[in-house]
Amino acid sequence: MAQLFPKQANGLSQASIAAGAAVGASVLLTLFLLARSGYATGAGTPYDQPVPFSHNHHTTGVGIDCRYCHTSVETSASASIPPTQTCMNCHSQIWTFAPLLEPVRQSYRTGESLEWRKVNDLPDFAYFNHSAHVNKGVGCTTCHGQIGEMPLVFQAQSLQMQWCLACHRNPEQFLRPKNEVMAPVWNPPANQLEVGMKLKAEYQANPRLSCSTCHR
Amino acid sequence: MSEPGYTPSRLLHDLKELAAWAKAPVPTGVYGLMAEFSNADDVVTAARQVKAAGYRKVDGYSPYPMESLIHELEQHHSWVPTIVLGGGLTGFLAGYGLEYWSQVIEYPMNIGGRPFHSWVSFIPPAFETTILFASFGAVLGMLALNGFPRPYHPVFNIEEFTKGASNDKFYLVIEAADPKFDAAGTSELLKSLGPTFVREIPA
Amino acid sequence: MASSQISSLGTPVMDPKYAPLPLVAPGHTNDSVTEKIAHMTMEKETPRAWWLTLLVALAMLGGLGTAILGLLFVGIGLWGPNVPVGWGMDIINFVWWIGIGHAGTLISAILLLFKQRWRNSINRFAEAMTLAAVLCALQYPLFHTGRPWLAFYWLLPYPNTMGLWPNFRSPLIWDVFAVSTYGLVSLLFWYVGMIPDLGTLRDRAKNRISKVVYGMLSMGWRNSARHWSNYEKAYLLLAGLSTPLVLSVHSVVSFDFAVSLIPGWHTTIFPPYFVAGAVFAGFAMVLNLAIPLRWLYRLEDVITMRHIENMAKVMLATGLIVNYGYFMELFMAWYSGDFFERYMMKNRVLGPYWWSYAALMLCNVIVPNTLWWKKARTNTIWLFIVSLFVGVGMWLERFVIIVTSLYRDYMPSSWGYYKATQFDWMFFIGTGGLFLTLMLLFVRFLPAVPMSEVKMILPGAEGRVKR
Amino acid sequence: MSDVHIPISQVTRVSKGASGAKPRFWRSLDELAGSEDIKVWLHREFPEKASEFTDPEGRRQFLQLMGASVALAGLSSACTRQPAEAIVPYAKAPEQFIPGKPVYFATVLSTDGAAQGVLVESHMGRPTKIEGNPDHPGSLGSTDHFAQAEILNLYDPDRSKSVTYRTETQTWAAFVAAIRPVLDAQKALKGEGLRLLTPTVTSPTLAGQIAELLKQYPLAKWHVHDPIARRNAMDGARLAFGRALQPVYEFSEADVIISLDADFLGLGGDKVANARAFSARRSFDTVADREMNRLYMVESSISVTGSNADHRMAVRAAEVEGIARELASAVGLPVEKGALPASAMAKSIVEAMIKDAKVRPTRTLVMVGETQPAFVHALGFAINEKLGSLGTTLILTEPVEANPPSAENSIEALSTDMAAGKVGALFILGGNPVATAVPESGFVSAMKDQTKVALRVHLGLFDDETSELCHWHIPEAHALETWGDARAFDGTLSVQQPLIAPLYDGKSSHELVQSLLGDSTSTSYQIVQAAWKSRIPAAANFDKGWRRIIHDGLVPASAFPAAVAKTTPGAWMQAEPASNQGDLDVAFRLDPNILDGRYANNGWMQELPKPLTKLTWDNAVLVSPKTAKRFSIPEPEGSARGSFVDRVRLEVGGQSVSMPAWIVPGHPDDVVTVHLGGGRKRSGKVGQGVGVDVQSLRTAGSPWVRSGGQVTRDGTRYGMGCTQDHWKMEDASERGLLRTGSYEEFKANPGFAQHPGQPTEMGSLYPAHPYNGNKWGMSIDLSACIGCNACITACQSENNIAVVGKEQIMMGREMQWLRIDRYYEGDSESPAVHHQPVPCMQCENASCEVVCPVAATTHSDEGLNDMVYNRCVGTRYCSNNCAYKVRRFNFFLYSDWDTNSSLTLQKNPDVTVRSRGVMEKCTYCVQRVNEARINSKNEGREIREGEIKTACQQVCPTQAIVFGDLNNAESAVSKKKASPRNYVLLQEINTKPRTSYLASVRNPNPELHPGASEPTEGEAHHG
Repeated sequence: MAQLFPKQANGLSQASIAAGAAVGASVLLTLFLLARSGYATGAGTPYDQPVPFSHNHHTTGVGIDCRYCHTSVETSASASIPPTQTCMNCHSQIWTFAPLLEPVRQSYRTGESLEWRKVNDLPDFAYFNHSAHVNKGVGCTTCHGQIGEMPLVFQAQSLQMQWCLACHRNPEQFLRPKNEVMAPVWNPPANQLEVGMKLKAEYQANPRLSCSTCHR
Repeated sequence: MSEPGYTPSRLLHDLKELAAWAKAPVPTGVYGLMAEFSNADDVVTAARQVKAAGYRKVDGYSPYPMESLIHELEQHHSWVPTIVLGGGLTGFLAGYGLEYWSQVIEYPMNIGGRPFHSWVSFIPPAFETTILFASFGAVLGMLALNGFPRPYHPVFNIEEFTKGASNDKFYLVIEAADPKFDAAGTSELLKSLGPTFVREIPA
Repeated sequence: MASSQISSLGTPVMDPKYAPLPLVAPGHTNDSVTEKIAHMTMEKETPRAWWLTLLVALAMLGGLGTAILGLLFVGIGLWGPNVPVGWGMDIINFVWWIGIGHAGTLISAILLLFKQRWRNSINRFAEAMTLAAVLCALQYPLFHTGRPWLAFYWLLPYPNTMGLWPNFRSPLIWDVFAVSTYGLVSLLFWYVGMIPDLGTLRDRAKNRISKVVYGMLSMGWRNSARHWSNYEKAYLLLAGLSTPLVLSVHSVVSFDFAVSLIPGWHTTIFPPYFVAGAVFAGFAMVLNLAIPLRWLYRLEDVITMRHIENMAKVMLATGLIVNYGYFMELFMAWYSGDFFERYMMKNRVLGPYWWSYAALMLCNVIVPNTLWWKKARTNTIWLFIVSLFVGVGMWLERFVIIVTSLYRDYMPSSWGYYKATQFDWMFFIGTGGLFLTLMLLFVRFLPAVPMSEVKMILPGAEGRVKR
Repeated sequence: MSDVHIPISQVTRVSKGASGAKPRFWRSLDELAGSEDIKVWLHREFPEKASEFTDPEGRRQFLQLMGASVALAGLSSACTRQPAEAIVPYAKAPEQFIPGKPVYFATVLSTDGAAQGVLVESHMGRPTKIEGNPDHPGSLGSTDHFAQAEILNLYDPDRSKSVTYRTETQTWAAFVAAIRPVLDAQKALKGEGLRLLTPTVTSPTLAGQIAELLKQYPLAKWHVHDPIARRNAMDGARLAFGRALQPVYEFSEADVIISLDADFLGLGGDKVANARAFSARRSFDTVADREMNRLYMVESSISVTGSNADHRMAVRAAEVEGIARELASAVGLPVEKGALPASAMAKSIVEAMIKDAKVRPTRTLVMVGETQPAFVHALGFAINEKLGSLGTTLILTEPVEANPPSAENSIEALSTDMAAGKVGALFILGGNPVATAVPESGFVSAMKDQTKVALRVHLGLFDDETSELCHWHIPEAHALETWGDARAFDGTLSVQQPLIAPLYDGKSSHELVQSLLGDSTSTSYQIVQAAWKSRIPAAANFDKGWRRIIHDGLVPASAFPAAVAKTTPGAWMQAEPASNQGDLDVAFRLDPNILDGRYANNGWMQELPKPLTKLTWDNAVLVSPKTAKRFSIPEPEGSARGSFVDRVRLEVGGQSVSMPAWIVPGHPDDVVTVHLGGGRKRSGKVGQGVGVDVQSLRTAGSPWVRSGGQVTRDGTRYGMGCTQDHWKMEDASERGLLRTGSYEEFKANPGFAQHPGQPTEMGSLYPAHPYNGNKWGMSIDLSACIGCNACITACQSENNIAVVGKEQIMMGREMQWLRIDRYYEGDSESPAVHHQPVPCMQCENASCEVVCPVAATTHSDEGLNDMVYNRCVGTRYCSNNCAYKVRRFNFFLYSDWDTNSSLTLQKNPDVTVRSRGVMEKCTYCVQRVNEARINSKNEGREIREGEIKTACQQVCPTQAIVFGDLNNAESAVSKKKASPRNYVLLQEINTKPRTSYLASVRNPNPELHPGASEPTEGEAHHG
């Protein structure tokens, strides 16, 4: 027979080419989205902790200030995780027998540290300094999300470099008055940009984009 | 060039033909008539005469590109160059645009004290993208214009064709879709041109 | 006028009496040409020599695999580089392979534009050689880095979560663009050129599978005048595009050095000198392949003495340009009066690595100049040997440029030495294996000589018809 | 970064930071990491790392393993997901620590005979970096390279980890019980057989304890053995003054300094103070400032000090004495003449020197080195006295040694007693005498003889050669782990406070001696504090005074007063002049990096290029070019696999060793130098078998030189790791890299260093980037730099720079970010030597940045040449294109990524630990810049001038390195750059370096160098 291919082969082959292109494109798109997804960044998922500590309850509920536990947030690179001691300040008075709190009491008795799972975790080659941000009007919730509404803390932002850059390029989108920095729940005012601009000037918040700002 | 370049009137003419072709009822039984010639001279002469006889839907087949045949069949014009030009321009804009945007707008960095817009350094990549896009334009354009991929075609129904066309035989095909086509008359004409055979191509 | 009717394939309908030696041995017809060439592929059963060479090639290829694994798991420290000589075999071989690649495009594109009809029977496998060589070259930019697993995608501009882009000021990025473009365009050029011949193979193929495969590859090519018309336009334009491309590629490669500030690198003559060198090496390689191939497949009829001699002439010409480059380097070092330049040159010629420079002079200056004599140009054995010398010579040239510039630059306190390790060599030989394998598969499964184009240059191809 | 938080126990300690506060001190290491696996960390045998580098085989495997894991990590990191990390907070928080903020504590280290005050940086209870204590006379804010290296010793995983009795693991309690009967027996004998052997002791508390012990055991003896002890100096003083006195130098007063083999810049507890005072008289930018001093060096070997001399006479040992006698008789002392160097050149220098000295009475300082015999020391004192320099340039004080070395307390005396069976119990408190004592002293053989000494106890940091021959080995607590006290070279008292609890439950000498006194429970803290009760005036509230002392790191005004002493002219002056014996002297010297071998297991020290030879990981027979010809020793042959030399057989007094021979320009002829400390047999995995042990060649009588040596080639080749490798010294001045001039010339034309016709600013087609705000820059004063190497070690410690091992050094892959280039000027017989520290130049037009394809190295808005390790893919293009070759590449996984190693505790948490395949380089200590910037921003102010000190600047004993803001015209660095001596390297290639140099000025005697005053554009010959 002379014909090598049937009539339909024409449409088929042309269609298949189009299909191939489409598949390729969608694969790229998937990768693009995957790299930004919570799966890759770890955002959005709370972890099991030795004690199901609720920021929602302690901040919004009881109204404890961030700095009561995260003592060095204004002065040091690390905000610091409170020692068991701090918990016991209250819990030696209240909920003294709550089974939930047994690990805390045990840690206090034995001096064995509680081992928490790190939630907001930057790679070791990125050097973030809490004090530098807090003192320039960058609020806790800007990076940590509405912490005051979280029963269990989860990573709220991607913590990817492009996310850092977004704020370092235009801080005015996020700056807030210093007295609101520690607000556990905070929503930007309608005129955020305008307020932000003012604060930027007032606090001289001029973030740097040089590599050595965060990498050394 | 012996004939004038591609004029608007010519364009109009081509478009009309295209429309006519689209409107013309798809001949069910037969695709057209095929005549086989054993040497270059005959097919070229044949082509000229068929054209002279006013046939439009004529195509010639030769195992290698034959200027004279193409000429006779007035198939000189091609859109490929235009597509290539488009590709080239796109390539350059895409290349240089990416460089300018990423180095000057998106994340300007002081690199070795060079200006953000180091246009001198931006030329080589932009040049390469230009070539790349243009080349793809040429190839994809050619394939598209030839309607490739097109593994099935009526002419392959002729056994001899599949042996000879790509080796050493020459063919002339007048499509049934041609307004002037009529099985008997056209076949007469072809026979008169000294082919080795004339055959009807089943669609 | 009519006479100005010239095929874009550069084959004017010319009066035979002007034609020099025939490009195809007399007596050949379209059919016989098809027979001869198509026969090389699947149709005839494989010559033993082919199998043997393939075996060797695969063994070498295995070496490449091992070298790459070692590299990934242990580190680039397995290779020879150090501070100050941060580059060694890696970039030497990269440039060497890229250079070899150039002959292909040059033959197919530039000779086409210059209407050199003698290109028609050798361009196909020259192009194949280009592709294989570029593939080998590509191994190096990737694997010579400290962290290949990042390098292979961080060098590309794509929207990443870091918000970072490559530094377009770096010649290495230019390389990425130039070499990948070169690779792709060469691939297109090679494939497009092959479509009609694939059609032929499709029509001749005996068994169903090869029929279908060739059928798909040829995309339904049917030799119609309309096809040829578009095809020729596209082919000619590709040639027109490849010509500046091929010139740009080695120029860009030479920028890796010319853009730097190291004495012996920082020089303006590099681009032309590199391009010439590339063609020089490329033609040497073509000859090194063509001569045995021609003998193995009895292709004397299509790859005639005239082809061989023309290639020899091109080699001589480009060789002379390269020689001029060597001289200019010496002259400029002296003429610049610059302390560092002068020291570098003196040290390059007389320093601890004097032998590399001496050997370079032997391979690239003395030996190739024998091609002034027609006897030398037409003696395939000698030509083969000369080509080997040139191949080695061009490798040495890169060694001289890279090593003898780096190992003693500005600060005497941090001078060093360079010596390749066995891993360097294993990798290099490995790429050789890759090259051979690809070439063998090519001649076995694809038309190594373009049939349609050879047919074009048979007498009377266009018919006697005059308009 | 998972912050590691450390619980704290109850011992009081005072930080430099918060004076008066009541900080606390944590207890054990399990708590340190707050997690169990720290036990594993520390009790694990050894981190593959540094050790394996010494033997290529082991290293390969290690690298393969690590390489694999990292490669895979890398691949998976293509789609980055953070690995799970834990946070381990305190259970009970310490008061003073702020997580993420380092704290500094003042303490002292007695690394080289006397105390150096230091401030130790502590991150969450991990000491990570040692800085000088500005208030301390032995430091003045700087330290030597030994002090820097101590931090690595602290964490050395090879340290001995438990009490052992004849290699079986035991407990402290068992030890105490075991020695009790022996001690009781000794009580009966009044301690007749009881012996203590200690290294140099300056601690009053320990001295007090020992005194107490000697009271209880009247016949017991306290012997001292320490290769760095000043036996000859003391004996010299005894000759001259009838008692042991020590010299303290007043360089500020000295116009002419004559050093007879005295390496006062390279060795000794006073070297830092010396260097500061000495260079203060040599570096200035306007002639008006002050007269420049002139150093005449007469030496029988090579030394850092010699390399800084204005006139240097390389002579044989006996000729040093000869020149001393020449000088003596010139000032009118009745001494015979001795052997003098033959060369006319030397003669003329001696004449000029004497003239120079005589016209500057009271302004001349004559110094004698420990390697010279007592007689020369005595003569030195006498000459100074004659010149009226006693009291001006040379002050005499009581020795800081509690028990100054002498014949009576020497190890020879001890050995004799041991051999005679007179010793029943020997307690060795630190040190490694078996390895460091001259075998001829008989000590080793006596130790080996099991029948002799019934009880041998060794307290030491390492389970070393000595512990091997002892019944009991007690792990010693490192100086940073325990309490103590010590005196600086001038007698200033300091309390030594610990930074960290003993990692391996080590004991201090205090605790051991205390247990001999019958109290085995009280801690160093209690012992020392008790001892100090008496020392602090009762009037003052003890706690307050005590805390003040600990906080300041010293007792104010506790330096010894000048002793009034007159030389007693006597028989000693008639001593027979020494004369050259045989035709080859063998000079023995302490290794500039590992001393007597005590730093043999310290990777930083082994890999530190030695000041003149630039050799690493080896010791060699050092020989002058001329003498090399005599023995037909070929020049080293550089290659891509190391510098290859011939091994030679060095023979003297019937003993012989085979070791590589290395040619050193300026080395005295007919002398070879060998460094001690090589070929350790039980040093730990790093130092094991590195170099060659030359102890067997020495004699107890004259440990520093031995005549009648013989050198023969044994034909075998040997590869050495030399970082400045090629032999022929290319002309540094023709390249304009090194610019030097004489003082005369400088006075005539302060701008001598500016190259005629060279534009100071070169144009550019591109508009320059503006640098508003801070604009960092550095200036390095070549007149001040003495090439002591402290900066390299400081940099290595601050920036987590890996040790790569000899094999890699030989392949040209050293990692130190800062190198010191050594250049010779003049003929190879007596060349002038110049040292040039070369860090990253931080070019404004950085050629490295332009070529990086991934923008891993870019410019910061303050003009720093940033290097982003985590972005680097390792093309090495930047290094190729760096004109200064200051970039370093991780060809393998050099850094210690093995978290199971205690070495990881030393890492500076503010600096990324680099992975395999990335480029690294000096960043002007950007972590320090950032910290200062953030602090200033938080306080809403500008960064203060001098607030940022780079590690190299801070440690520099001569303050040769200055860093600061170029936009501030008042800053020290701006002023330096305004100096007429200022120049940059390779200006013609227009890279616009931020680091610039001040040309070196030397002060040769104009009478000797009529031609000395044309610029050194001339040739610097090969050496």
